[in-house]
Amino acid sequence: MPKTILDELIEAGEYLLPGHTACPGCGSVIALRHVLKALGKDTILVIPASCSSVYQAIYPKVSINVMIYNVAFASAAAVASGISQALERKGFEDVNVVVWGGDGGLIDIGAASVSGAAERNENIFVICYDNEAYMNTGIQRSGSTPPGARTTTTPIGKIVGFKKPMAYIMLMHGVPYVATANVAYPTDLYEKVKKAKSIKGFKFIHIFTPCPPGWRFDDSKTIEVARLAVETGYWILWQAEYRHGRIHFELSPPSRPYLDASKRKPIEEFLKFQGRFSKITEESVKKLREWIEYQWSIAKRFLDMSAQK
Amino acid sequence: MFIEVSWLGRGGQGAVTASRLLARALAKEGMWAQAIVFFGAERRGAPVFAYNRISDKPIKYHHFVYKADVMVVFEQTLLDLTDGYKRLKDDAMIIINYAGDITKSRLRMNTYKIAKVDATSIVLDLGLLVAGIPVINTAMVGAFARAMGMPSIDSIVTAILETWPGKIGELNAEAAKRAYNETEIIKK
Amino acid sequence: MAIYDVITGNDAAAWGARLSKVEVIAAYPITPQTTIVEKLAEWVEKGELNAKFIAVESEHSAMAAVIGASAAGVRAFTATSSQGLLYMIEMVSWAVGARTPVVMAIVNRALGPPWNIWSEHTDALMTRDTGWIQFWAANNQEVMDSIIQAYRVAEDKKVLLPAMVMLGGFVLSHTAMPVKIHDQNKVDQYLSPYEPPHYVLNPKISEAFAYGNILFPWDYAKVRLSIEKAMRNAVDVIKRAAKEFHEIFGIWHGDLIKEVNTDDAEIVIFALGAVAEQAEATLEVLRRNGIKVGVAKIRVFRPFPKEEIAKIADKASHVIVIDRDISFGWDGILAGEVKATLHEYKVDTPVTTKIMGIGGDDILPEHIEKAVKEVIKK
Amino acid sequence: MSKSEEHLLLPISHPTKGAGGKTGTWRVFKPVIIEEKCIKCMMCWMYCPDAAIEVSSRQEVPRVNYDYCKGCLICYEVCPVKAIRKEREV
Repeated sequence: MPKTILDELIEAGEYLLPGHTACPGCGSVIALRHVLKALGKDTILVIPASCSSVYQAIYPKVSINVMIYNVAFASAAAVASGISQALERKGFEDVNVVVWGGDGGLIDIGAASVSGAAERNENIFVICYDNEAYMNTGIQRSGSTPPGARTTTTPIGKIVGFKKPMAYIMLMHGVPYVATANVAYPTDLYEKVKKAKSIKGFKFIHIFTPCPPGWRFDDSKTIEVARLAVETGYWILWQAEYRHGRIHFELSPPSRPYLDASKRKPIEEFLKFQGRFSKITEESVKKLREWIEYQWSIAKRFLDMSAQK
Repeated sequence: MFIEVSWLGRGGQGAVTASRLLARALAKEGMWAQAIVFFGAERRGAPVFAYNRISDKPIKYHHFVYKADVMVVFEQTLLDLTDGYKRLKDDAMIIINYAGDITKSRLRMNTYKIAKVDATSIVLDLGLLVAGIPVINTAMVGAFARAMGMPSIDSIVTAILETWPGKIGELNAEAAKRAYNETEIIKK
Repeated sequence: MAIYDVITGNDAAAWGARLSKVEVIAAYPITPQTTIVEKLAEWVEKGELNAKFIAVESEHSAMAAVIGASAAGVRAFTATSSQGLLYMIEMVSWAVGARTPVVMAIVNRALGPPWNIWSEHTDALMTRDTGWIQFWAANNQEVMDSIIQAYRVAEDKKVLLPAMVMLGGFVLSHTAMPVKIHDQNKVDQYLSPYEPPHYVLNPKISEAFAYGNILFPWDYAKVRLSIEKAMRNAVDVIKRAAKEFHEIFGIWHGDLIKEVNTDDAEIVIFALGAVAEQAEATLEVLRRNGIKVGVAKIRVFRPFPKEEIAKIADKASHVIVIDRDISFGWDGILAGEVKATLHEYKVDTPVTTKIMGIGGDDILPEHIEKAVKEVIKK
Repeated sequence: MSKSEEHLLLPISHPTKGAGGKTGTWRVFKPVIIEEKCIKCMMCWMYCPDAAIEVSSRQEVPRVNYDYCKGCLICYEVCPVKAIRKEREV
C-alpha cells in the first residue's frame, strides 16, 4: 500500500507532548502538532509572548520536544534573524529557525520586525497562529479581530477597523513563500510547512486557529468553526511563491469551490456558533460580508496575475 | 609645545578632513595631535569649525578650541561671519586662502601673522571639484605645513595617499605640494 | 607590529569589534553612533571582517538579533546612542536574563526633546539597573581596548553577562587622536574564540530544551540572584582582564578605577569617561598652583567599585563628583552612587556634586578649576 | 548545584511528558472509543489538541490516554461514524 500523508503524520511522531497547559479544544496546539511533524527535530521555535509561552508549561519542564527560545513580544522575527545568521556563519544551514507566535505578537506589536526580516529575506519561518485577539492577556482586540467580534476591549463588538490581511501584506514583500492554513485542514497545513521547508529564505504561514474560550463556543466545536470559516469564504486557503519578479499564487483545494461566491455558505453559519458574535449588528455583518468580498477580490487578482504568461 | 588650531571653512570644503589629515601627518612624526569637530546642523555652504590640538606628549583635554594659536581660513568672509577674530590668541597666525593682493583684503594685517595661499586657483587648475565646489582642504594642509614649519610635506603626502589611494589621492597630494610651495608668509 | 594611527572614537570602537573577531553584527544607524556600524559594514562587504552584518529595521531588533546570534553560539556586537538605546531597552534588559555575553558600544548623547545630538551620559546611566557590565572609556585607545576587554569579561564562565562600552558623543566619537591598533595575533592570544559554556541554541549540538518559559516567583528569585552573583564575580574577572591586558599590550587604563594623583590628594574628583580625563588634564594646572587634587576615573560603573571608592574618599578631605547627567529631582547619577557608597562604608568625607556638560555643553578646564576653588573656600 | 555554578542558574526547561501535570484531571466528560465501530480513519487522532490519542500505525484502533485527555471532545465531534461516545465523569 502506498504511503499516504496520514502514514507520514503518524510516523513523524509527536513533538507536542501530552500534558501541556493549553485550554481544552485549543486550535493553536492542533496546528502546532502538525507544524512540528513537518519541521522535525532540527528546529528552533522562537516564541514571543503569547498563549504558547504559557501552554508550553512551567519551568523546569516543557511540553514541546524541540528547541525553544522564549523572547520578548515584539522581537521574535529579529531574534530569529540573529539565530539564523549565526547558524549560517557557523555552517549549520539545515536548521529550521521558526517564529511561532500569535496575531498580537506578529501582526501587531511585532509586525515591524516581521516586515524587516521579510525585507532582508532572512532564512526563517514566521508562522502566525491567528486566534483573532490577545487571548493570553484575556481576550483583548487585536489588529486581527474581525468587525463585530466582542472582546474585553470591544465590549459591544469591534466597530473600528477590519482584519489586517497579514498574509497579503507579507506576499507584497516579495518573499519566497507565503501561505494561509487552517486547523480544520491539517494535511494541507502539513504539506505547506513541508513545502516551505524546501525553500531557502523567508517563509510566512498564517494559520486560522479558533479559540473556544475567547470566541465563546463549546470546546468540541473547534474544527467545525474552523471549517465554516473556509466554507463561508471568511478564511481563504492559498499559497504563493515569488520567483523572478512573478507571484505564483494558487488557491488550496479546500477553498477552490468558494471562488464562486454562490457556493459559499452564508456568513451567519460561521457567526452563530460563537458567543463573541452573539450581539453582532446587521451593520457589522454587512461590513464582514464586504470584507470577505474584498479578500476574494484580492485573491482573484493574484490568480489572474499568476495565469498571465 | 602646545598648539591649538582652528579650521574655518564652509560645509563641503573639507575642513573636517583637513584637521584629521593634519593630525595623521603629525602622528607620523611622533607628535600627539587631536582632530576635533563641531557637528551642528551643517549644510553645504554654511560655516564649519574643526580644530586641532598638537603637542609633543599625550593630550587629555576634551573640549573645543576657543582661542587658537593658528587659524586656517578657507575664505575671508568667514572671519566676519563667525566673529573669527574673537577665537584667536593675540599673537595668532592666520593662514588664509586668498587670491590677489593680500594688502587689499579686509584682514587685520597689523594684529596677526598672516600666511597666504591662492588655494582655489591651485585646485581649479587640478580639477579638484566635488559637486561643483573647489575642494581646497588638502591644499590648505600643505599651506599649514609651510606656515608652521611642521609637519613635513612628505608626511602630509603620505597621509593623503593613505586616505585616498589612487588618482584622487595623487591629485590631492599635488594640491598640497603646490600650496606648500606657493604659500607666502607675510610678517606683521 | 602594532599600527599607530590617528582615528576617531567611533573608528576605535569598530576596530575593537574587528580585532575581537565578532561574527554577527546587527545595528541601526543613529547619530553619533552611525560611523561605527558604517565602518563595520564596509569591512564586512570588503571581506576584511568575516562576519554577518544584519541591517535591522530598529534598535529593538538590533539587540534582539544579537541576543539570538549570541544564544546560537557566536560573538555578537551592536552599537547605539540616546533614543536608540531607549528604544532598545526592553531587549537590553532581556540580554541579561538570556545570559548572552554580547558587547555594545554606546556613544553617549542627550535625550530629546528638544533634539540634541551632543554628549551626555544620562542615556547609558538609565540602563544602570539592567545587569549589564558598564565600561566608561576616557579616550579612543581606551574605547578600542575596552571593547576587547569587555568580550573577555562578558564571556568569562564566571560571568556570562552582556557588557557595554561607553564613549562620549563627538567628544570621543568624532574626535580623532592617536590610537595604537593592536596586532591581531596578540589580541587572539588575549581573547580566545567564543565557546559558550552554558548553552548553545542549536539542535545539531544540544538536546532540545526551552529557554525562558514561565517560572514561579520562588524559582525566579533564584535565577535573578544568580545574575547578581555573576555581577559580583565580574569584579575579579575585570581586574584580571585589565592586568593581563597590561602584560600583553603594555597599556594600563585602570581596572574598575584609574587613580591619578590620589595618594596625596586633599581633594579627589570622581567622574566618568572623557569627563574624568578632562579633570585629569586640569590637575596639572591646579597642582602647579599648589592645590593637591587627584582624580579617580570611574572606569567600570557596574559592578560599582564601592570598596575602592570608599578607600580613595577616606584618604581625602573632600570629594567632588562631576556628572554629565542628571536624575531629575535627585542629583547627578554618579553622585548618588558615590554618596550611598560613602554612607555604607561609614566614610564621612564631605561630597560636593557638580552637574555640567548637559547636552554637549562644553566642559572647560576653568569649570573644573572653579569647582575645586569653591571647595577650598569652604 | 555546586557553589561555583551558583552564578549560572539558567531558566532552562527540559521536554517532559506531563509537564503541566496530569491534565486528564481537567475533564468533565470523557471520550470512549467504540472499537467495533472504528474505521481507523484517524480523524480523532489527527485533531486531538493534547496529543492524548495514541496510535502507532494505521492498522490500529486509536487509544485515548486518559492521563492527559482534557475532555474537549473534539474527537467525538469529528468522528465520521460516531464511534466515540462521551461519558460523564464528575
